[in-house]
Amino acid sequence: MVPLSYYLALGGILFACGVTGFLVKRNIITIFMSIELMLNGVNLSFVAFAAQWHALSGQIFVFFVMVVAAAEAAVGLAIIIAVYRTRETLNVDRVNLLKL
Amino acid sequence: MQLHLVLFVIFGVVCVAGAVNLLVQRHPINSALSLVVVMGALAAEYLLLGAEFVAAVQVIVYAGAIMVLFVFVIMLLNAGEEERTTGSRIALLFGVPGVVAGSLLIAWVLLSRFGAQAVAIGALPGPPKVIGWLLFHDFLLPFELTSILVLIAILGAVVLASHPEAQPKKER
Amino acid sequence: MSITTFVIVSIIKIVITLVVLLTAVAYTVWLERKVVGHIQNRWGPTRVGPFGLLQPLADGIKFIFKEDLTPPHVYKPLYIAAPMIALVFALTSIAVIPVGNWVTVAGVQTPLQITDLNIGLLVVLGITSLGVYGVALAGWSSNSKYSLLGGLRASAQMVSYEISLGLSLVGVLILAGSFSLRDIVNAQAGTFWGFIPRWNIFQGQFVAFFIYLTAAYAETNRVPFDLPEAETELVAGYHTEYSAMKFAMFFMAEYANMITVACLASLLFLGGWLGPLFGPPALQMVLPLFWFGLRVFGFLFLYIWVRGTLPRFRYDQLMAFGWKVLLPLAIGNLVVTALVVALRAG
Amino acid sequence: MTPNFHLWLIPMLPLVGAALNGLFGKRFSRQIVAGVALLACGAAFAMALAVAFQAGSLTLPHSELLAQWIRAGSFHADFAFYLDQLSLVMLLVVTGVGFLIHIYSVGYMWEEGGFYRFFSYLNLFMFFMLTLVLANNYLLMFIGWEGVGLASYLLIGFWFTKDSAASAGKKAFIVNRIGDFGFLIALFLMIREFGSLDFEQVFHGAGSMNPETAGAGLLTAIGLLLLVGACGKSAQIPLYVWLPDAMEGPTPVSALIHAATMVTAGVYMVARSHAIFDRAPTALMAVAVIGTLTALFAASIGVCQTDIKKVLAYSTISQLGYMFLACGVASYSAGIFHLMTHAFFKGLLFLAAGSVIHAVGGEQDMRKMGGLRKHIPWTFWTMTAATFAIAGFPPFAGFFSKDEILWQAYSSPYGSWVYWLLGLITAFITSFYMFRLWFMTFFGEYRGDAESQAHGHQPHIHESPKVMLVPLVILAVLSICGGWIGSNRFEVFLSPALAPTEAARTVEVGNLEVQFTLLSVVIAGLGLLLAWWLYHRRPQLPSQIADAMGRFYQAVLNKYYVDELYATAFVKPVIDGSIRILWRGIDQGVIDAALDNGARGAGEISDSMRRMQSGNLRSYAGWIAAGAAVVIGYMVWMGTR
Repeated sequence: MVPLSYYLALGGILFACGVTGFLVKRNIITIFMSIELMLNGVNLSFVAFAAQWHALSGQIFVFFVMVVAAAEAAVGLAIIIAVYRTRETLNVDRVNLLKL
Repeated sequence: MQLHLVLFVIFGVVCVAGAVNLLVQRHPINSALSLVVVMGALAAEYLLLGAEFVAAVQVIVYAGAIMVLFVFVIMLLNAGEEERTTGSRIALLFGVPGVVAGSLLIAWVLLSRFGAQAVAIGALPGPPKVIGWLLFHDFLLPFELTSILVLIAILGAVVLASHPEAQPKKER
Repeated sequence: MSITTFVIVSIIKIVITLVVLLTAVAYTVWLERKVVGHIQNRWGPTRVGPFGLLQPLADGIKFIFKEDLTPPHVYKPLYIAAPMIALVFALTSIAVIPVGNWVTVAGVQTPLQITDLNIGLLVVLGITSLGVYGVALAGWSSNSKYSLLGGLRASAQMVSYEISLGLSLVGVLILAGSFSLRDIVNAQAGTFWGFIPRWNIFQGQFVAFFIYLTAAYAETNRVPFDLPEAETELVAGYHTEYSAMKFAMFFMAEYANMITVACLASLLFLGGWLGPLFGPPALQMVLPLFWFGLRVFGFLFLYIWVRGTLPRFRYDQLMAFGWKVLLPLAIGNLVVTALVVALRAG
Repeated sequence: MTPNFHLWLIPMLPLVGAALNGLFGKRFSRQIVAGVALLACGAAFAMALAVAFQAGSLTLPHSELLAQWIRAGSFHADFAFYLDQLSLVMLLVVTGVGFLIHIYSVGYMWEEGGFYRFFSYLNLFMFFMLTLVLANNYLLMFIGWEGVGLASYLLIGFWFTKDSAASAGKKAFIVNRIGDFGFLIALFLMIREFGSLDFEQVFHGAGSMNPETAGAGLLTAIGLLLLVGACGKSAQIPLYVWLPDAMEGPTPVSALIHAATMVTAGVYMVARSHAIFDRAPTALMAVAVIGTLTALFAASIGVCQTDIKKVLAYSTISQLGYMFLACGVASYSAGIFHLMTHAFFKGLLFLAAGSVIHAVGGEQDMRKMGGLRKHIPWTFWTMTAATFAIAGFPPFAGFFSKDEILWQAYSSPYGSWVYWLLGLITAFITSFYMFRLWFMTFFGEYRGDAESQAHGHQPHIHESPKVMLVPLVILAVLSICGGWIGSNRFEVFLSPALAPTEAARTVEVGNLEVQFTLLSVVIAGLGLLLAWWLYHRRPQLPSQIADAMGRFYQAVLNKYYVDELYATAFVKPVIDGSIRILWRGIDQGVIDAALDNGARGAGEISDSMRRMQSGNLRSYAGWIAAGAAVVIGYMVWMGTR
């Protein structure tokens, strides 16, 4: 028996790693991967809660998260390609035209 | 069953190591592979929780499809090592402490709330049949909406990634 | 069955499976060289052993003793890891493939399968979908333009055809109502009108079989979809920079994948190990293995036959075919199958 | 079980007509527009008649609930209708005269643009007027009250492209607001005191109050405030100024709204509230004083007016003053009686005047008329009947009602000889200016030709079409016979509704009544003679007299400079105050300044805040993370408390 809080803690660590990655990484693709990491952390807590509360809907949510993540990956990577095509860089610190 | 705890710890450590490696590595392809590792380990965690279908889908969709796309794009754009630019002091000054503070708060709440409760492993197997039933009955509307979302995402991706000058060539 | 017995039996089964698989891989290579040779009106290997039967052994020895070159410009960690990834995933997926019914050896009853998962098919799909990393990483880490192009082609092609492959299997899943490969095979037992076996291919899944066949060729990077290693364009594609044992690993991975795909095809569409049983009990125990092996052999022969007769596609044709022909076809097949099953059920 | 008359249909029918004409009238032909309007109004009249014929078999008052409207605690006001003798009389007068004037309007307005608009407004007016008359509580009555004001505004400004018409409409509306203000406060007081606005409950509450002690101040206050409202609607001093200007509207409007029906709403309201006024002698006296003064004052202005409709307008004000006088001496039935006869003959006067104006091609100045008797005989004879009626010659309708008022002014316990004397003088002046109008218009030589010819067109003086003449004739008959019911019988009929309180007319001054009657007839005759002398026999004399009178004549001619006085005393301070305090002070200094400074401040803050918009993705993420941490901290803190 593994306490629920362990799973939640693991999910939380993954999520925190994801946020930190988002903050400290400069490469757009890596930043994007950090987002996926966050989603995975959340997914873990979904599944853990599903097991805890005996509710399969938790697992269903995971599928929806995955589908959204897939859609997001498709669009996001397309955007990255488009950005790279115009700016010739993947460093977000150099992609900063959107300001006053 | 200590075995479960042992397995949990093993895969949990792999997970965290992968996540940290994602942060530490400077080359995106290493980060991507770390993420694949994280996802594989997560699939194992799902198996421990009895969610075997989720685990399989996690591998197929995340590791097998989404991350392949990432790797593909990294290869396509020939992304190199990360530059160490300091474009944003805010992210370090406010963001990282914010993350740490928020995580600590949540952890504290979780531990004080659920510290004692244990999950009955395998108590809730997620057989594909039941999940399919739920998905196509109770969650039919969200399911269909998601399908529309995916369709839009496909169209968006095609439009975004296609060359603006590219003319549709005629098949000969 | 105690834990100890379970572990021992499992180890025995793993060893046997791996030995058989690797042997099969080696002799599939021999078979290919022989068959293609005859198709091209030549003899193929003849010198080592009778009919060149020891040729695979000679090749293996050569690979092992050859100098393992590592070009200086490669990204080393991944360059080394890539062939291992490819081979590991190729060999792992065989774990859930059942090759026959339950057997009793020395009082221990066990299925002819390393492990029986009720999501077996999904596991196979998941593991094969991971196999693309080996190819892609090899192409990228070699730091050579031919390799990179090969890797790019491989990953795009495999991700694209994986969709059609998966969708073609859904019809079978609907008919069987299970992900377990054993259940799927058992669902095909029996006959129509006494003489036509109830294989899925005869239950209206011949379109799905065709889709599966085509997608499987693309997944395993075989002719006519061998763009990632197209010799005439890319030297050798993703394994241009590899030599010796690393190259052998890719080679083994490719043929192992072929065998897995052939096994899957037999299980899903051709009734697996089902076939007439006769003779003494010992024979009855072995016959399913024979029937199964026969189907796999037939499928592999088809692979080689196609390789010997069809030309290579152009890359844009490949992608167009996958997205514009196979995918709609697979969806249509799925819809029709679902409709028929739904109508029959209620 | 009491029969259900569906009283709500009576006001609703004109509303339907108004809606039809207002929404779709633009596409209708004139015939259809007229048909819709007449049908709506005629149906209402027919229903009123039907109700009247069945009223005998009915226990009055009779009330019908249509729908709940406001329910708040114990207070409630409903869409409910109230029928008693008083509202029955008003109902008949309004629908009857209204229907006749509708018919007349078809002829009068036939050539005008906006035909459908006119009839839509007219029907709308009927709806509101009937609501006012039939309401069973003050709030519903107030709806009608405001609604007729709206209709009046719309119709006065019917020719809205003419500046004077538009401003006359605004003037009427604004002056009426002052009166409505008083009315509203009276309603609030009623709600506070009686907790209801239902007539029955309010009157019951008022009746149970001791007039000498508790209720005195309150009832007086309510009465005076109601009087303010009535003054506004019925054009009494000091709020009469809008009515003469209201003559800018089409003549049928003047006849219907500003003579026969709407302006009498104030009288109706006072009579309806008699239970309050009976217990508030001070308020009652105020009614009488205002009525008397208005009657005399307006009549004296009427003497010098040359515009035919203005003369009639001041005459209307004056006659309304009579009605107020009657109410003010607690002789409500006399007031209502005069209201009815006045509706007949003043409606007729306006319609006939309209016919005259129609005949001479839009000319309204009496000095350019004259000798029309031969050209438009029907108009002449009906006008004659109305003139004799208003002057108070027997056996015309006006004689009975006016005589009754004068007699009551003298004999009522609330009355006094002063009221009577002033009323008598007013009667003389009335007779004089009405016959002045009569002589100037119909006798002598036609004076408009020369000038018109100089302008190059020959006015073809013609009799009006039949559709206009028929209402004239009917009203003429009513003006002659309308009074024959006799004031006593009328009083008896109304007595259940206007039940005289304990202060019944016990004082009977015997034969004096006959002598008084004779006296008033003689006075009317004197007025006729004087007018004949001045305007028929010696037409040059009036100007000489005017010269001799000098400044006084000028004052009268300019309506005693009341408009100018109001302009300096009220309008100008209000405008100046609005400019200095509201516009420059509050609007610019406070509201605009707050907005401007707020915008400037926001701009300055944003100027410093925009540094956050660095364009750097990770900075944004940092802000989000910090914010999320704050939110999480807040939630944890809230959760652990």
